[in-house]
Amino acid sequence: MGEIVLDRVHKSYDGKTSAVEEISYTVQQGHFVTLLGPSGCGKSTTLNMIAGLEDVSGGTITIDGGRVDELPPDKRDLAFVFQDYALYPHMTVYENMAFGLRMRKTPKADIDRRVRDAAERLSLEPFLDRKPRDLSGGQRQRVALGRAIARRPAVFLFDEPLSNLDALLRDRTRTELKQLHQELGATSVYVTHDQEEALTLSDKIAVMSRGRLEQYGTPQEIYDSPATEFVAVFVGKPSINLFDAELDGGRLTVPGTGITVPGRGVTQKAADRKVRLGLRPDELVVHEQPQDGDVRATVKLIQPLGHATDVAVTVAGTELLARAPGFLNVRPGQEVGVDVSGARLHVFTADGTRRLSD
Amino acid sequence: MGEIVLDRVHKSYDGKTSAVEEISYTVQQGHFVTLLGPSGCGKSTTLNMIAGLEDVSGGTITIDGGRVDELPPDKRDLAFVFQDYALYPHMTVYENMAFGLRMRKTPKADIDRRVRDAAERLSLEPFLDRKPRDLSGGQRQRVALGRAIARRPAVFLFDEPLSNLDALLRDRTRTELKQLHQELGATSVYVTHDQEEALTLSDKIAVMSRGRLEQYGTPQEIYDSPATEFVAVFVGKPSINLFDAELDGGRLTVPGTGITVPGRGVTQKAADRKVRLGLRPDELVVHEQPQDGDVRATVKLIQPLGHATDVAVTVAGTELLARAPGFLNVRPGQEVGVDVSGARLHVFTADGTRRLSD
Amino acid sequence: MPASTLTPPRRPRGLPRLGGGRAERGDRRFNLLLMAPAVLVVLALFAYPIGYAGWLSLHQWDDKISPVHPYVGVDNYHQLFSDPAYREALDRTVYFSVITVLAGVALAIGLAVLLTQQFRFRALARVLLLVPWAVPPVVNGIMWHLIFDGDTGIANTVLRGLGIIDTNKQWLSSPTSAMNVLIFAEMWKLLPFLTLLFIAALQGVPANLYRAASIDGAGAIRRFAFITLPSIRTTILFALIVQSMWSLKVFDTIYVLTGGSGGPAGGTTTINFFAYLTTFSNLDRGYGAAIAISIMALVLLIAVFWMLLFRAPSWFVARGTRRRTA
Amino acid sequence: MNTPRTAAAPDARPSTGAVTAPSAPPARPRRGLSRRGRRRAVTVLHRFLLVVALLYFVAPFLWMVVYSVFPAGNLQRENPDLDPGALTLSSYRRLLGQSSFLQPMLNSAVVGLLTTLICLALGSVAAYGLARLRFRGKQVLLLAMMSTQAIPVIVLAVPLFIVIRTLGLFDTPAALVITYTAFILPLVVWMMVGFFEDIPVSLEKAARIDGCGRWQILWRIAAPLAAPGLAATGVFAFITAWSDFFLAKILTASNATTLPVKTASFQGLFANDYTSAATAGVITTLPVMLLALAAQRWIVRGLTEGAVKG
Amino acid sequence: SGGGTASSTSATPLAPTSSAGGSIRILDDNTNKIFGSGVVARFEKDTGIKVEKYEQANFNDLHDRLATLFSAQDSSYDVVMTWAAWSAEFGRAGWLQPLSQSAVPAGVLPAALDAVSYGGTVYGLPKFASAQTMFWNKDLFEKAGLAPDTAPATWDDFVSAAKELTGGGVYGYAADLGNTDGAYQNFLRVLLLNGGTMYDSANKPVFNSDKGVDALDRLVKLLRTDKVMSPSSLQITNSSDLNTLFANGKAAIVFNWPAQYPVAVAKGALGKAAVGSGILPGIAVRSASIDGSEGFAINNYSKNKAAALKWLQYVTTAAVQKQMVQEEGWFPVTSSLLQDKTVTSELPIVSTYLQESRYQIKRFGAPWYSDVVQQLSTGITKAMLGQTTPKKALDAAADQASTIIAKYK
Ligand SMILES: Nc1ncnc2c1ncn2[C@@H]1O[C@H](COP(=O)(O)OP(=O)(O)OP(=O)(O)O)[C@@H](O)[C@H]1O
Ligand SMILES: Nc1ncnc2c1ncn2[C@@H]1O[C@H](COP(=O)(O)OP(=O)(O)OP(=O)(O)O)[C@@H](O)[C@H]1O
Ligand SMILES: [Mg+2]
Ligand SMILES: [Mg+2]
Repeated sequence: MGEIVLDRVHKSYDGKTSAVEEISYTVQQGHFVTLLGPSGCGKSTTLNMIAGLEDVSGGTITIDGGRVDELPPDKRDLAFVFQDYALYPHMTVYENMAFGLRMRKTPKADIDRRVRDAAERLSLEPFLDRKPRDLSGGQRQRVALGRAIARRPAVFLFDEPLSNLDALLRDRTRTELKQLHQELGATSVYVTHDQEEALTLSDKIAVMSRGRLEQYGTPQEIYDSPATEFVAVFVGKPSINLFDAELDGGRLTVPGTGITVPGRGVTQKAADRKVRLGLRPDELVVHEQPQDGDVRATVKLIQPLGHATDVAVTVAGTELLARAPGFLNVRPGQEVGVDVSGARLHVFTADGTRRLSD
Repeated sequence: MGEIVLDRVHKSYDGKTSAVEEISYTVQQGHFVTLLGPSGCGKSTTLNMIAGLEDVSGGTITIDGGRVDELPPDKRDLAFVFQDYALYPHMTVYENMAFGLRMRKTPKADIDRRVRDAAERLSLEPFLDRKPRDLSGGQRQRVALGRAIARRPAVFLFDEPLSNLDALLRDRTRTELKQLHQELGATSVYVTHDQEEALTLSDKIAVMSRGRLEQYGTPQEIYDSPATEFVAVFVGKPSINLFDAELDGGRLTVPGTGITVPGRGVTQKAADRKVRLGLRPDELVVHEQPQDGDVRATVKLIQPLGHATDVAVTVAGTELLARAPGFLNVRPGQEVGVDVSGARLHVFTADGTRRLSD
Repeated sequence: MPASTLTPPRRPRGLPRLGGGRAERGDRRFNLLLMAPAVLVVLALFAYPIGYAGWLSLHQWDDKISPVHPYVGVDNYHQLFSDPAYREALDRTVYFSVITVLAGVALAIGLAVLLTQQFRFRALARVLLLVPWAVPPVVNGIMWHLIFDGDTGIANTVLRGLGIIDTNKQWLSSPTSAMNVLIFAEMWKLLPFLTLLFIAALQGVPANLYRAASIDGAGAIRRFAFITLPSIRTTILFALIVQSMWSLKVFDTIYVLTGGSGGPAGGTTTINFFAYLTTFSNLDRGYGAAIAISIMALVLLIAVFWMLLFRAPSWFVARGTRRRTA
Repeated sequence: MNTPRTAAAPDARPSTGAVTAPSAPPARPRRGLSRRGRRRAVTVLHRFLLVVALLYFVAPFLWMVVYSVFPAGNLQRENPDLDPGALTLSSYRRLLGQSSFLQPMLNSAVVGLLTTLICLALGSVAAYGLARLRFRGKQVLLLAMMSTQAIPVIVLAVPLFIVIRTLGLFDTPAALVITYTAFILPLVVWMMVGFFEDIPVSLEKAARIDGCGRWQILWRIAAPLAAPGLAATGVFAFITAWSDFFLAKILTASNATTLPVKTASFQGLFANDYTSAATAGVITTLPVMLLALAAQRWIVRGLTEGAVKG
Repeated sequence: SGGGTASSTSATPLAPTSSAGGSIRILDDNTNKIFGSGVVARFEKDTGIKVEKYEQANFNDLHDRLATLFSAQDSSYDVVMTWAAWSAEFGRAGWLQPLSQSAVPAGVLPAALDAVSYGGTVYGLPKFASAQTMFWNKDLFEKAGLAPDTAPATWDDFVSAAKELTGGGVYGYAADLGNTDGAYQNFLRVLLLNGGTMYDSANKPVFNSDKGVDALDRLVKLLRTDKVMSPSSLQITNSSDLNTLFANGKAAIVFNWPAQYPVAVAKGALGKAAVGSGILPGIAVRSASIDGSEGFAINNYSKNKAAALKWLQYVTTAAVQKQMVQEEGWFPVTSSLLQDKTVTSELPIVSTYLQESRYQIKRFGAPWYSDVVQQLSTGITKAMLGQTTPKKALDAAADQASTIIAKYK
C-alpha cells in the first residue's frame, strides 16, 4: 500500500509561468522520499498536488495504481503534516487527533483506541486534554504527527514539519521521525530545504530547483555524485568549493591559482575544455606549515566548531574553504598549505547542468 | 575603549525569583563575547542590563571604568542589534541609520558621511531610500547592523541577530559579522542559543543556565574542557554521550555496558565514586566488524550527513551516539563494534556541577 | 518577614505593585501620567450624570404636575413591574433585539463569507459595504420612510412590478409591519459593521486549518461548522455583545421613521424610546430615569449572558494584554 | 426581501451544485469532472448572492439620491417618472443657499472636528500608556471603558442637560464637544490600545538606545506607527460625532443645532417636504461617506483589529 | 375645571407698556412662511425692537424641545409658538407668562383665543385661526354622477357619496391617522359630529360613551366595512401629505385644515373650479369641527417680556393677518377681517369657516393632553386595524386617561 507515481506532473498558477515543470518519479511503497530545494522551487506545490490541495495543470498522479489527481483530498487516504502544524486551536489534543477519524465515521471505540495508541507512541498522553495553545512548539509538532498517525493512512506527507522548531528540538524530533518511519513503514513524502534533514531521513531524495527535478537518488548518490552543479552546491555543509577550471588531457587546472589535479575518472568530450570543478571543504587538508605539493594560501577567517574548524583561505585572490578536524591553531593573515590531492573531484560542464566525473 | 566589567550583577523581575543571579565577568576591550544558553536562561536580561534597557537589581556594571548602571541607555555609548531588527518602519534605511546620530545632534554633514560609510561597508547603498518593509530579511538584518555601525559606539550589543534568517543566509551573515568585527575591533557582546554561532564567532563565551554563569572561557576551553555537565551537553554537535559511571582506582566503568576506560587525568576525591562520564560522538570509532577491545553494540538508527554518518547504537540497553566519517554501510539491527579508547574523557561529579578530568 | 524588611523600600505609594529600579518606576509614572487625563475626563463625564440619574429615579419628578419632587424610594422601579406600557415596550424590544442580534450576526457571517471569496471586484464590493455604515441614523430613517411610504414608496412599486403584490401595502400603518420595517432598516445599517468584523475574523483563520480539515475528510459544510465557526467564536461573542447593546439603545431611526411618535399605536416604541417619551414628552423624569437605568441593567445582563453562554468571560479580560505576533 | 438571508453560508452550498453535474459513484477518479462542474455552480451562486447583497446595501441610498434630484411630483405617483430631463439640483441650491441650513452644517463640522481632535489627543496618549503599562486593574479599566457603551444616552440626557445648562453651555458647540468626548473617548482608547500593543516593544528600546526620551518615543516612534490606527479611530470618532441626533436634539436649540437635527426637522406637521428631507439626507451623509470611503482600508483594520483580537 | 395653576402663582399678568425696546428671540413652528419672509423685518422697522432670531422648528420636535427648555428655566427664547394643548400644559406648569386682559386686542375670535388660554388665564395671542372643513373634488363628483356643487350634509350622505366615488385607484375619503395627534383628531371630529364630548365637567373622561363608541365605529367602518377610506390614511403622519393626496386627485373628499385650499388650487393641481368647500357633515348635530388655531406665548423666564408682548400684538394686526390669509390660507384671528369682502372673495373657505363657526369647534387642550392622546390614539389605531373593538379600545383609553388626569388633581 502506498506506491506513488508522478507522471509528467505539471503546475502553473497563472497559466504562463510554471511552478512545477513536468516532473516524473516513483515513490516506492514504504519509502521515505524527500523533496529538497531552495525556497520557491516548487516543493510545496508538488506535495500539495499529491495531497489534492492543488489541482494538477497536467500529467497524472497515481497511488497504488489508481489515478487520484481528480479526487478531493479526503478521498486519497493520506495524511499531511504542515509546517505550522495547522492544529485546530479550538479542539483539545485528543479531538485534534480524532477529528480525521470522526469525519470518516470511524466507530467511537476505534477512534479512542487509535488516538490513544498514537498518543502513547509520541508520549502525548499527559496532554490529551490540553488545547494546542497550552503546548510548547515541540509538543505541538508531535500532536501534528499524532494526528497523522492516528489516521493510519497509506501515505504521509510532510511540508517542512521541523522548521518551526529550535535547533536542539529539531535534531531530536528528526531522530524520532526517522524511528517512527522505521516502525510504521508507511510511504512518506517529506518537503524540506534543509539538506541535512534530507540526507539523514531519506531513502531517496528528489532535489528540485526552479520547478525542475535536478536529481532523484539515494542520499549517497546525491552527495557523492551530484548530477548537477546545483545539487553539488545545495547538498553538503559547508558548501562545496567551486572553480572555473580547464580540463586538458586528463589534467584539471584552476587558472591563476596553482591548483592542478589529475582528472581521474573524468569523461571529456570535445566541447568540455572549460569546466566547473568542485572540491568539498572537508576533503581538503590544511597544513599549518606548507608542505610539498600544497597550494599556498593565506588565512582569511577561522571559525572553530569544536569538533572541527572551518578555515577560509585565499589562493591568489580566489577564496577557498577548508574544514579541518579539531581546533586549528592559525591566525588571519597567516600563510598555510592546502593539500587538495586527496579530494574527490566533482566536475561539471561549464553551465553546471551535467556531471563529467564519475 | 570598551572594556565592560560586570560585578555581581543580579536581576529579579518579581522580587522573588532571579532571572539573573549574581554574575561577574570582564569583557576585554575589543573582544567578541557571546552569551550562550538555552531559552529563558537570562541572556537577554543580562544584555539589557548592560544596555540600560533594564535596571539592575543588584551589583554594578562599569564600562571603561565608569559606573553605568544608573545611566539611561543613551548615555552609555553603545549600539544594540535586536533579534527582530527593530527597524523604524516609517523611516527609510538612511533615516534609520541616521536617527541615532540625529538624536545626538551630530552635524548633518557628519551624519551623512557616517551613514554612507556604513552603507558602503554593508553594500546597502542601493537601498538607502527604501523603507524596511521593501527589504528582504537579510537586507533588513544588514540595515540593523548598519544602524549600529553608523553610530560608532564603544560597545556593540547583539541579541540573537541571526535567528530570524534562514539557514543559508545565517551562515553567510555569520561570516560577514565575524569579518566586520575583525575590521572594526569594537567590543561586542552577542547573545545566542546556537552553540555553533558562539564557537565560530567568539573570543570568549559565557555559558549561562537558569540565570547562572556556568563557564566563561575561549571556545576551545569551552569545548575541550567543559566546566560542567551542562556545558558539555550544550556545546558540541551532535550532543555528547553521557553515562552514570563508577570511578574506581583510576578506571572508569559504565555499569552493565562493558564500557570501561582508564581514567587518565581524572582527579578523584573520596566522595567521587559515582561520576558522570561524557564521550563526544565524533571521537568514537565504529567498526562494521567488531574488533578486539571494541564495545559490542546494536545499530538502532543511521543518519547519513554526507561527509559523515551519525549512528545511534545500543549497548546493553544504553544508547550511544557515534559519528563516523563518510557513508557507513550498516543497517538497523546489525551488530557493530565501537572503539571508545581514543575518546577524550569528560568526567563530572555525579550532580554534574564540577569537572573532574582535566 | 525579615527578608522583606531588609530589602529597601522599592515601591512608592499609589504605584502598581511591581519590582524594578529607578528607570522602570519612571516609565510607570510616565505611563500613568499619560492615562490620567482621559480616565479623569471619562470618569467626570459619566460618574456625575449616572449618579444624578440614579438620584432622579428615586424621586417623583414630574415637571408638568408639580414643582416639588418628593423622595419616593424605589416606587419608580416598582412601577416598572406594574406598568403595562413598559411591559409592551419590553416585549417589542425583545422582538426587535432578538431578530437584529441573531439574524444580524448570522447574516453578517454569511456576507463575510461571500466577501472573503476571491472575485474580481472584491475591493470595490467591500468599499460599497461601507455605504450604510456611513449613513447617519437620522438619514436612515428618512430614507426608509421614502422607500416604504404606502402611497409613493418605491418598495410598493418594485413589488407590484415583480407581481408579488397587486395593491399597495401600507407598510407603516400597522404596528407589526412598522416594526418589521424598522428592523429591516436597522439591519441595513448594522450589517456592514458586523460584516466587516467577520471579514477580518475570517481572514485571521489560517488557510492551513481548512486544508488540514479537508485532508481529514471534512467537506465544505463541515469545514464551516468545525473550523470556521469555532475559529471566529470570539468575534461572534463580541458581535453579539456589541449588537445587543446597540439594539437595546436604538432611537434615532425610530424617531425619524415614525415622525417622533414611536407609532403607529406605539408599535415601534421600544424601551429606550419609551424612556424618551416618558422623560421628554410626558416630562416624568423620575420614572424616565428608572426606565433608563433598567435598560442599562438589561444591557449589562445580556452582555454577561452572552459571555456565560460562550463560557469565555476570560476572553474580554485577556484581550488587554494579548499581543499580536508578527 | 429575504435574499441576504440565503447568503448565510455559501460555503455550505456546494452540494446544490451537484445538480449541474450528474452524480457519480463516490471515490471514483471520473468524479473529477463533477468536481469542476460543482465549482462552477458554486461560483455562479456566489456571484448572484453577491449582486443581491450589494444591491441591498447601495440601492436604498441611491434611491434617496434620486429623490433629491427629481421633483416630488415625478416620484410621488404610482410609477415614478425618472425622465432625465426632469433632473434638477434646485433643491440642493435652495438648501445650500439657506443660512438656516448652512449654519447647522458648519456646526456639525466644527463639533465633529473638535471632538475628533480632543478624543484623539487624550485617547491615543492614554491608550499608549495603557498599552505599555502592566498593572492589575488594567483589564478592569479597559472593560470599564467599554462598558460605557452599555449606558443608554437617555440615562444621561437629563443630567447632562442640567450640567451643561449650569455651565452656561446650553446651545453651544462646546456642549456637544464635551458630551461627545465623554461617549467617544472610551471607544478611542479601546481601539487605540490595540494599535499601540501591535507596535513591537523592541522599536522603543531601539529608540531609547538611539537617544530618545519618553516623549520623543511617543512622538517620533509610536505616533507615526499608529498613524493608520489614529486615522481609523479619527474617522470613527468623527462619524460618530457627526451622526449623533439625540444629544444634539437635547443640548442645542438653534445656534448650535447640527445637521442631523436639521435634517430630521424636514418632516413637519404642516410642511412635509420629502425632496428637502432627501436632499438634506444626502448632504448629511456625503461628507462622512466620502471620509469613510477614503479611509476605508484603515477603518476596516481599525474597527476590526482594534476591536477584536485573538 | 382643573384650572388651578400649580406654579404660576407668582406671575402677575403682563400688561402692555409703551416703553418696549431691546431685542427678542422667537421660536416658531414651521407652519408659516410669512414671518421669516418679511413680517419680522417690518416689525423691527415699525417698533424699533430687534428680532435677534426668528427660528422655525419642526412641529413634531417642538413640544419636547420647549419642555426641556422650560424645565431648565432657559431664557434663550422670549417668544414661543403655542396652541391649545401646550397653552394648557405649559401654562399650568408656570412656564408661560399670563397676559392681562388689557393686552388682548379687541375683536379676537373666542375660538382662537381659546387656543392660547387655559383655565381662564390668557397665556398668549393667536397668530391664526383654524378649523377643519370639508373639501371635495368636483370633477370626481361629476364623473361619479353626483352633483358637483352639492356637498353631503349628513354622515350617511357622505358615506354613500364616498362609496360612489371609490374605485379606479381613487378613494372617496382619506384622512391623516398616522400619528398620535392625527388619530386623536380624526376621532374627536366624529365624536363632536356625533354630539359627544371628551370630558365631563369634572374632567372625567367620557369619550367612551355610547356616542363615542358609535363615532369610532363609524370611523372604523369607513376603512374596514365600506372601504371608502384610503388605506394609506393610517400611515399619513401629517396633513401636508393629505393635502398632496387630495390635490393629486387620489381622494375625492377630505376633512382638512384651511391650508388644503391653496395646495389644491395651485398650478398643476385641481384648480379653483374643481375644489368644493363646505362644512363637515353631521351625525347627531348638523356640523361641528376641531380647532387648530395657533399663537405665540411669552416664555415666563424671558428677560424682555414687554418687547415680546409687542410681537404678539403685532401679529394680530390687520396687515399681518391679511397677508396670512391671502398667502397661506389660514383664517384671521379677528372678526373684522373675517367679514372683509376682499378676503372672502379670494378665499371661499373663509365663508365656509364662518358657517362652520356657528357650530361647535373644540380641541380640549389640557395639561394632560399629550399623555392622554398618546393612550387614546393607540386604542384608535388598534381599532382601525381591527385588532380590537371600538368599545374595548375606548374603555381602556378612558381608564388610563382617568389615572393620568387624577395626577393633576
Ligand atoms: N497560490 C499560489 N499562487 C500563485 N503562485 C504560487 C502559489 N503558491 C506558490 N506559488 C509560486 O509557485 C512557486 C513554487 O512555490 P512553492 O510554494 O511550491 O515553493 P516551495 O518550494 O514550497 O518554497 P518554500 O520553501 O518557500 O515553501 C513559487 O514561485 C511561488 O511563488
Ligand atoms: N519583562 C519581564 N518580566 C518578567 N520576567 C521576565 C521578563 N523578561 C524576562 N523574564 C524572565 O526572565 C528569565 C530570563 O529571560 P531572558 O529573556 O533573559 O531569557 P533569554 O535567555 O534571553 O531567553 P531567549 O533565548 O528565549 O530569549 C526568564 O525566566 C523570563 O521568563
Ligand atoms: Mg513550501
Ligand atoms: Mg532573549
